[in-house]
Amino acid sequence: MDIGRFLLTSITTTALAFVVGMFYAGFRRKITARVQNRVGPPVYQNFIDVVKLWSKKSNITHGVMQHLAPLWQIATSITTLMFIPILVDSTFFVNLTFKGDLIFLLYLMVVGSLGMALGAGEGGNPNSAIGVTRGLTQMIGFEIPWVMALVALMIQHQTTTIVGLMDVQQASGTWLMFSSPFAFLAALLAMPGMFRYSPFDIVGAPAELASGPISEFGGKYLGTLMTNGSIFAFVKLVLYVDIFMGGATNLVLLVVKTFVLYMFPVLWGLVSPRFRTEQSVRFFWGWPLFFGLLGILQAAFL
Amino acid sequence: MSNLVIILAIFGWAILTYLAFKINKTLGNVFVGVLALALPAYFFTYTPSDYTVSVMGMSLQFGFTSFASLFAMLVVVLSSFALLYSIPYMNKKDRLGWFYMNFMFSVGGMMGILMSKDLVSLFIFWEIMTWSSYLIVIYQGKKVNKVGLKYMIFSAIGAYAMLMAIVLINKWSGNVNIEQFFASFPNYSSAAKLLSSLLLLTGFGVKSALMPLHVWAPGAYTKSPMSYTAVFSGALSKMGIYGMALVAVNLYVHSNMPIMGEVIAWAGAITAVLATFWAIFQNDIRKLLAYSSIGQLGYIAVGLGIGTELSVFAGLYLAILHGLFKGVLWMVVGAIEHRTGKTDFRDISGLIKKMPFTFFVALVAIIALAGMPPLSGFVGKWMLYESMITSNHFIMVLFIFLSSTAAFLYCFHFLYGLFLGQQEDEFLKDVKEVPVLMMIPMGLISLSLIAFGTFPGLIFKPIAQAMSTLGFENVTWRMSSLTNAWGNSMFLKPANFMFMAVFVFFLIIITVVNHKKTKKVGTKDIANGGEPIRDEDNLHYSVDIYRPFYRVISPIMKYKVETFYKRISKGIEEFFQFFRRIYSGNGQTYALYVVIFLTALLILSSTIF
Amino acid sequence: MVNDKESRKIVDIIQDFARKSSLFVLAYGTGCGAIEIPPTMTSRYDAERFGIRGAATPRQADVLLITGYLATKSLKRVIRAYEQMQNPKYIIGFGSCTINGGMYWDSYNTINRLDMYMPVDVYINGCMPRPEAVIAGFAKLQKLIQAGKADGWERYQNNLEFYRKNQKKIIHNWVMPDYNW
Amino acid sequence: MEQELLDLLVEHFQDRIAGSVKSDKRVEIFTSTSAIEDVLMYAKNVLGYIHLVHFSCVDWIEENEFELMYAIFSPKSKITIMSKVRVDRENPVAPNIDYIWRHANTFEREIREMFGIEFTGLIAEKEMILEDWIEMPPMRRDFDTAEYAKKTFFDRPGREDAQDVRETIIKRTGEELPEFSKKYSR
Repeated sequence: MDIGRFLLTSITTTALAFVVGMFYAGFRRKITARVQNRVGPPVYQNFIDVVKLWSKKSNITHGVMQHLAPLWQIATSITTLMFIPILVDSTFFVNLTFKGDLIFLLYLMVVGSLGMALGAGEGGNPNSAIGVTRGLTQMIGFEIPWVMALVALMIQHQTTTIVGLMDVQQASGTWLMFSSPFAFLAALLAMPGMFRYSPFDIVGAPAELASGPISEFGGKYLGTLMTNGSIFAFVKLVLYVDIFMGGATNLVLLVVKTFVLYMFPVLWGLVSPRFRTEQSVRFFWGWPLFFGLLGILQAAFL
Repeated sequence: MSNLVIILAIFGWAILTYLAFKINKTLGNVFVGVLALALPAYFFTYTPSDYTVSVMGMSLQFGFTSFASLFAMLVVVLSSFALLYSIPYMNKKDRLGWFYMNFMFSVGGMMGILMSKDLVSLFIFWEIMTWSSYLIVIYQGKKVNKVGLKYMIFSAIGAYAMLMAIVLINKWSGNVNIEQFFASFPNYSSAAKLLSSLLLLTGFGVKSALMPLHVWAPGAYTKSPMSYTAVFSGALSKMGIYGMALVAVNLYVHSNMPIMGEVIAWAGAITAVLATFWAIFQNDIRKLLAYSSIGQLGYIAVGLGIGTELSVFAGLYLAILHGLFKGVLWMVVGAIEHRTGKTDFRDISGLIKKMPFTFFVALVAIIALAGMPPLSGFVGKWMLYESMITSNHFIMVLFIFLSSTAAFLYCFHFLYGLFLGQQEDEFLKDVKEVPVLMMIPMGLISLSLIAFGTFPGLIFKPIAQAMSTLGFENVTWRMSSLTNAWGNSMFLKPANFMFMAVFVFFLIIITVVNHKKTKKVGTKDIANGGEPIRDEDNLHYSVDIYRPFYRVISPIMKYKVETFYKRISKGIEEFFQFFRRIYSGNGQTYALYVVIFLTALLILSSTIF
Repeated sequence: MVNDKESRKIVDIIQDFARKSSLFVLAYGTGCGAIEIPPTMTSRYDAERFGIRGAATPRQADVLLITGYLATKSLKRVIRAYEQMQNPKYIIGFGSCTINGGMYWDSYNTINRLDMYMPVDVYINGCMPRPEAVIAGFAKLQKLIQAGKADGWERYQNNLEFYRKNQKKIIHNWVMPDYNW
Repeated sequence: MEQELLDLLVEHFQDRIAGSVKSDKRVEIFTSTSAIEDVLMYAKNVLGYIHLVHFSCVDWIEENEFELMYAIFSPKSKITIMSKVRVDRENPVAPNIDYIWRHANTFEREIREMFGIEFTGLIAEKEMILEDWIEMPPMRRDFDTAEYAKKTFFDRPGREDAQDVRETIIKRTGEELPEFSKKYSR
């Protein structure tokens, strides 16, 4: 693999993720508005927000760690993106697909959170620290059913790579969400926690915590965080589509599948009030955990 | 030169150091420094050779197996760094000669354990190590007597178990040679197998602080001086792991007793989860690290207990790595204690301003501890998970995952509570960065942690050699990629380089854009509803910060092993209270006892003989 | 090309368009006018369709709404919040109390003219202004931004002594950090 | 019933207290700074007037006195006792009663800040509502708030013709204001 081609594909992938993720965030705001009987902002509103944040004429930071915090996030998102197959058997979007596996992704996806936590901590704002502790606590909650789902799939199909799981779906002709429904349910229920959408948005609750961890971030830092947020949303959606919905053979199908999947946390969030931290952990350790156990039992004994 | 001479030289040097400190502090420090430099210089240049001593008809054999030399490497590196670190750290304290003598004795004891090829000499050195570490635990004087007592009681239990095992093994196999014991182990009856191995495991498990036997560890790690705790928790506890690896792998895996391996693994998994939970709720950094050590040793026990090639490999890798990063973290705590005199989250905040280097090494060590990808901890975590998944330990993998996700909580607490957050001028006024002699050990170990993250092959080589002693021949390893039993691979170089490339790219962008108008402001200038913060207001939120999580898991947190032991000790106390009545102090009663005893003896002897 | 004056202007136009179309309003209600904000934001008047949304902290906000009478005690906090916001930043004086004191013109604890203490870009009069008026005020602000005339933050920087003098006349115990961006 | 209560109080405190029944369920008593603590303690502990409804101050500048008003209430008899105490305006000192009702502390702080009345033995921070206040206490009637506002804040030109609506109406048409309206006129 020569470096020029790799640069081309990786930049294309990142740009794709950025644009799609931004539009998804815009659609989320639009749908929220429509549900609340409003007109809502245009779907490209988030692009404008990012441009505005980057064109702020002054920025403040409290120190090195806060300066680096958005970078941890965005480096994590883009590296994760490189390890996820965008399309099935694509010769273009190869990136680093064959270089890592699911355990690596599981760990990589939390690096950004810890970096962000340190940056938020350096700000010295107690709201940030409270938000971070809530976020980390919630992470323990949703990671367990999510890992259970992945472990179930891995032991059933004797592979730990995403490509392997996609090949299984190609060979059997059915999606894993149908052949391993319990694992899928567990992973799906863990999804809103991963997105931190309502009802699991106590981490950055604006009214209680003054937007929590990001309360000291403004200007270009907030712009980077928003960019990262949309890329990371796309990463998570593609990961779910690849694992449970057989991946996508072309970009249109990918967009359709990810959008349908994205509607689940969005629409659930619209009709849900906010959980307290311990309530959300108890939620994740309730039914999702049960479905995860069923998934593992199915994988181990059927 | 023979191996035994090194150990005797260390012991001799310890006594010389003690005398040197009697004469002059500077001279003593020179003695310490010389050992710190000579130890690795000698260790990494010599060629191993076996040596046998005959004492009272028993032949005691010494020599390194490649497995032992793996641990010896850790011991040597960590001890010499810790000795160097001690020189400035212990500078203001008294009874230095006593401290260093015991320090060196425990180093010599550890080397002796690793060199012993028979159980008797292993036991002797084990006791030297235990006693010297006990003397350092109670180094602070009377206020730590209780902690020392706890440590001593548990060590004594372990020692007696081990002694009993040695006697039994001697009876059953005819000698105490370790290799011959392993060779003859499959011929034992199953009861003998179980008894001997369990007794040995108790002995080793006490030192490695495995779940029911961990009670001594938080106190002992906390109360000894931090420069010694780096060795205590980093290397000395690995002696337990060393023994456990021998027992678990050589006895259980290769003798068709995998169920006992499972028991060890489950004990490790439960230790990992519960110790992590306890670590989360500590408000003293030393206690936090102590519980974290217990949890990390749990991972290693899991790796050794499962007993597949990858898992043992992961266990040994994690053992070495835990020694390194926990060594750094204890040194960081020591540095903070040295500069501020405080170790409680209530008293410390915002040290990054004055101690940036210490923060950096702590960050590196914490990332390694948490097992995050760019650094070396991830390699061990990856191998551990893959080994568990590929060997169908799918419930245990959840325990380990729960534990290592929960570990992020205390990792964040450690970094945030000490270094980040509100910077109090009043508190930071007199704080400065640690002296160079303390920086060097921390910095070098941190560098190695970074290097192993991308090139773990540097350390895989000795581990692979060590594996051959444990019966896994021809372990394949590559410089910077990992493979599991199903053939799925993980390439570290692309992953880490990609991460760093993106990081640097955005670092340049975010630094260059609007560079002139990016201002650094103090932590008192925060957005808190427009209320200006006065200097006396402390908004640092670092005590009891995981209250919501505590509410979730409070059902399990109620039951502590301590309570169990407390009940036992209370029961024993009452038992002896009862016995005290026998000693009534009345001559006639004693006369009666003598008569009863003699009668009983007569009856017994007539029935037996 | 970048140094060319004409092309720089294009960059400015794009940036000003972005600034105008995305106004994050600091959720800080100083007086009774804050009650007019919920109807402005929610489904009846829906200010979000113009890109106006709330921001929880000053660091993220662009617009500071002074909603109604401003007590001397909250003036201190408002100044603090304003100085923590990042340039370019705008102030909308909301209601007649901010213009000339309104019905509190002779009160000992509310200020009369907001623009003597902080650089106001747009005033919305009325007691209270209805949500339509609020949206009209925002539209006016957007026009000013697009034309590059909403320069309150520059005025504040350049005339800092003037504003400080007036502020210190009320706030005797001055404990705030320096303003230097 | 109100009369019985009043009689009881007068009987107990003799000439230290004077009072009248204002209306249904409302008794007004006048007492002095030296007696007020005893009266309140007696009312609270013996008569069951356990609730301090309100505690306020009135500035009788014409008589050169402040009047402190303690409204206490009994949930049993449903009667409110308005106990009033006059304090000299030149040297305003009153007894502290926050050991009888803890929440009187807040009232006392406010009165101290707004009227400048010292309460003997009141332990609380000086500043409560006002910040950096250096003038005379603003609720005193000799404090001219309009003058202060003119002096401190910046008047916007254009307010000069802003007049009292009622006066304007009188000037414009010459019609008479109704009686109740005059009462409130400035």
